[in-house]
Amino acid sequence: MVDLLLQKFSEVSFLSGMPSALLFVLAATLIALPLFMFVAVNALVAVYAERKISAFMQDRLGPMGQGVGLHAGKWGLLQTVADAIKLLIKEDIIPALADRKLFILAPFILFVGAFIVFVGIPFNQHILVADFNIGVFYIIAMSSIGVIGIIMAGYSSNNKWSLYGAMRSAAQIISYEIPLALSLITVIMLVGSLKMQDIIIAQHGLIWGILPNWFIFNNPFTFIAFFIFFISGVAEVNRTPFDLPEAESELVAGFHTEYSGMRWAFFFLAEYANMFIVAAMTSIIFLGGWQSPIPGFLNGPGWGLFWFFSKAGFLIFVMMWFRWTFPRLRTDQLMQMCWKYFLPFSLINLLGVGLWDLWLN
Amino acid sequence: MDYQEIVDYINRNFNELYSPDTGEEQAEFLRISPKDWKELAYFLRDDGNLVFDSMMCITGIDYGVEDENLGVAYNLHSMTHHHKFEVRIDVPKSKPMIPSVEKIWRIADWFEREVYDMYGITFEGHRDHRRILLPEDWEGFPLRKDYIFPETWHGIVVPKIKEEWE
Amino acid sequence: MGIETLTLDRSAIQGEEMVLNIGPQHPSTHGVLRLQVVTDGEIVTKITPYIGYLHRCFEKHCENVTYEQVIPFVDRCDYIASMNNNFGYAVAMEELMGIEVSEKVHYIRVIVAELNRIASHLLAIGTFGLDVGAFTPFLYCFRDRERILDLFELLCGARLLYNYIWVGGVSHDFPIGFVEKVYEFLDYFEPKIQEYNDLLTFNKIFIERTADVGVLPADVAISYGVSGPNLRGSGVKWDLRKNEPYSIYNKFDFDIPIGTGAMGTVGGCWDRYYVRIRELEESVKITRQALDQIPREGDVHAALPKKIRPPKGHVYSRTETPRGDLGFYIISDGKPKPFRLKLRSPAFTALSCINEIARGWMIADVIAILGSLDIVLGEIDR
Amino acid sequence: MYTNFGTVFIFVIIGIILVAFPLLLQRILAPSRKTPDKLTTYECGEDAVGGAWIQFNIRFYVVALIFIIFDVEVILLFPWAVVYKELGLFAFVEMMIFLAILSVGLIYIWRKGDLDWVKYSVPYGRGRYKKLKIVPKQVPAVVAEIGDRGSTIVDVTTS
Repeated sequence: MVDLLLQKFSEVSFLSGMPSALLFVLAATLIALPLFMFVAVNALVAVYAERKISAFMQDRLGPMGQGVGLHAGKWGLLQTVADAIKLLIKEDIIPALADRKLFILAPFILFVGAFIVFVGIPFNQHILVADFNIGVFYIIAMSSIGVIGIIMAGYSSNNKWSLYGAMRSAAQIISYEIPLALSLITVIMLVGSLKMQDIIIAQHGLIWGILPNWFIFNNPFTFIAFFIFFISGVAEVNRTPFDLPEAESELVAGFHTEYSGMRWAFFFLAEYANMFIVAAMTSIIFLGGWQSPIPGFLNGPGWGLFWFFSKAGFLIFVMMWFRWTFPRLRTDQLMQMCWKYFLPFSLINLLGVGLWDLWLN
Repeated sequence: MDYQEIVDYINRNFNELYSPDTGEEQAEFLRISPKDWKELAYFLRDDGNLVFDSMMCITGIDYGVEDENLGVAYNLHSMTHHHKFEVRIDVPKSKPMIPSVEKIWRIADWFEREVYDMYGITFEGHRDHRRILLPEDWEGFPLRKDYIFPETWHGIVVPKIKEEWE
Repeated sequence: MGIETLTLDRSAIQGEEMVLNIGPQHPSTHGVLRLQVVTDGEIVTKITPYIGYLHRCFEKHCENVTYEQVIPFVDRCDYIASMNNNFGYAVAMEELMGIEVSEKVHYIRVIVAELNRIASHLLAIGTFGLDVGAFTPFLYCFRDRERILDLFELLCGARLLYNYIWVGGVSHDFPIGFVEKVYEFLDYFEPKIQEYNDLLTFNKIFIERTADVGVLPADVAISYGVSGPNLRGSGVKWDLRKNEPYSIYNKFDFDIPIGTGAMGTVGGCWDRYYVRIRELEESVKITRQALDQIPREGDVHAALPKKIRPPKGHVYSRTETPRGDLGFYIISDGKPKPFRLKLRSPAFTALSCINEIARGWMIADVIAILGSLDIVLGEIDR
Repeated sequence: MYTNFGTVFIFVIIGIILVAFPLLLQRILAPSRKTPDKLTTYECGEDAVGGAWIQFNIRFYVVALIFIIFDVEVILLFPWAVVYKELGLFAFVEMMIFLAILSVGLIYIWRKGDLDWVKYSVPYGRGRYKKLKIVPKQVPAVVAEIGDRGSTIVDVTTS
């Protein structure tokens, strides 16, 4: 994308005299701003969706408004906007006993950590900010920066609940990273590349003439790997039933108990950004990304966006579905699930995929 | 066993120590003195024919401003034999001391603390003898009939209600 | 009575002990309760409950008002099950005064008490789900509880504090069409119990979180005076409606569900929870029978003077509320005001055992155990 | 000319600016009326007993260690997976031997019980210790008659 923009810039006369480094910065900025907008809008839409989905699951209407006067717009569409404004004009409180530097730094790390992951995500055939040759690895690496922000937030608040939240989060996120990466490796073995676009293109076509050649259907082991990957991803972003770091009935609000106003809003934005990342990654790696389910059908760049967002959107819906139907696990159960079930299973998966591949070739 | 049988049974085992209450209240309870209470409590709980394994309630009573006694009523129930019994202990206001049965029936722990909280009766041998409902630094025992309501507490003025509650 | 002391395996490396306040301002203390817990990492080693934040001097109030005026105060003790509290007080007063109420009053009282038991258990189930992190069952329960509150609103104009059951009767008769509406509600409600089971009771995560957790053995429960569903959850078949029938409960055919340890040890949180679910069915059964048999004619007030003056004497009477044995110890000196009125609260006794059963567990479990005991702070603090 | 990581670097800077901007906006728009009570740490409405910066027993030292081992292993697996198709059977066998060695370590830790969260015991019931020896407690005859008392007391000596 950056190269594309730079090419475009060279055609514009008044820009041609500028130093190339400046042009590069300009190009990257021009991409970063819409991407930031996308992250913000994603959170707005997701929060609204979460409200409505939870409401319909719970036999109620959710945010609604009608008639004249101050209200949340038709069907409560403006509810999240009102929330954002409320957060913006809320008093910003840093506890007197907190570690100020870390306290201020934490939302930056958490949010920026989530934001730069978007650099590596292909939205369709062309929209991909930077096509790394280690794409998948980059995303795995960058998405675990967030945990540092969480630990920082929890520790710096000097609040016992926050400390619990941070400690739980540390144990949880590092643990679930291993099954996540191991199930990712099964796919990389089959593709032989770490590039995101290569992984998507490898899923082109049909198997047995009916099913799309997505990795979820490729063989029984990748089928299991899909579930391990997705569930570990849900655990990575602290959603119910794995929302222990912010379990509101136990830890009040967990690691962000002391945060308020805009600082808290960035934790919130990061959470929804991370949710989107997990859903996007799952759909890219196992569900064919922007590929249409039927090869050659509705396959243009616009349709690519459509397929990508509908797959990711469905997975986000599933995450919300989890949240509003399941109780929460306990810390030890959570850890046991990772180390005693997911880890052995993903190791066996690795073995299985290797054998399957050797046997077929 | 009904009330009379229980009293007779206790008297047989305790050498006719206790006599049923013969006051003007037509009440079915056994009035004993504090010094006998612990021994009787163990007997009531552990004897095979009584087995009062459940303590239903402990109630503190102030007999009035003129009366010099405070009372404590213990309502017992047997989950095995389905019979009930009531023991009442009177102690003088000048020295309100009763042996604690907190180790015999665990629920007596909180009930005794509540009685202490409201009437100032001390339960000897209670392992956690504190106020329970009122703040630790509260003065006086509110359910006594001669309790005078405080004007302020920690600088908070108690609103005075002028009219009679009726 | 076996009260075992907890021994800790201190071979694991110890951190510093941390003193943590759960409450009074905490999402899942069901009111303003404060648990001061000593924790070692996530493990709770000691719990000290501090109560009294909601103390309203109920007993002192009662000594200053007449016997009839006590009823609104009783309402405010267990504000989740006001009908049952009114019922308990009325039964105690009628025993003290030796009066008999008419057949119809008995039926009306049983119907409203059982409806309120359903409402109260729904709240208990819902908030317990909330405590272990399931949000949706809570709203499902509130949806159905709302219907009962609507019925009560139709009946006496109030939705929470009813002041409906009076000494010697009830405040007024059923309005026209009320019986049919209750039938309608029962038909609606019975299939919903299955919905809760599907959503929460047999959820694998829920079972993992609650079965085997916070086990309360029967002997410990009796020693702690725990009663009601909590005691039955420990496997003791004890229900005052059956064992010491008051009012007309001996006319109805119903079971006493007890904890069987179907998912873990007998007396775990899951058993206490499931007893409540099963009691919903039993309450529906009782209500149906009462509706079938209720006499159409009859007066709902006993012939009582305007100011009640019970004879000198005392009474200890107890009834079964959704939380357990609600006892009233009333001493009368022949005047229109009670000389002494003590309310023995079931939630008070249930809470007192929390240190016994919840230490050694994690913070998350302490919250779950607290939820499974179904306490109402209004009644504990009085 | 400019690498992809250059883009990431610019994204980091822009991200920081975009986070800082609303915070500055909030400083302008939002009221600021601090009081000492408002600035206290939240402790459920009570005065905090001691701070939160203590030696905290997370009980996961061993797990933290295995995590590092497995994470390094995962890093090693990534390049292996990329070239797996080209190297075929040889690479597969070699890596499986490596994984088997690591798995032995996992099994060892598992058997030692370090994957279990705690070694604490609870007063009643088996709790988390499904495998512990259960010592049937002497049930008082009284209670045995009341109802089926199924719960047992755990022998706290962990095996």
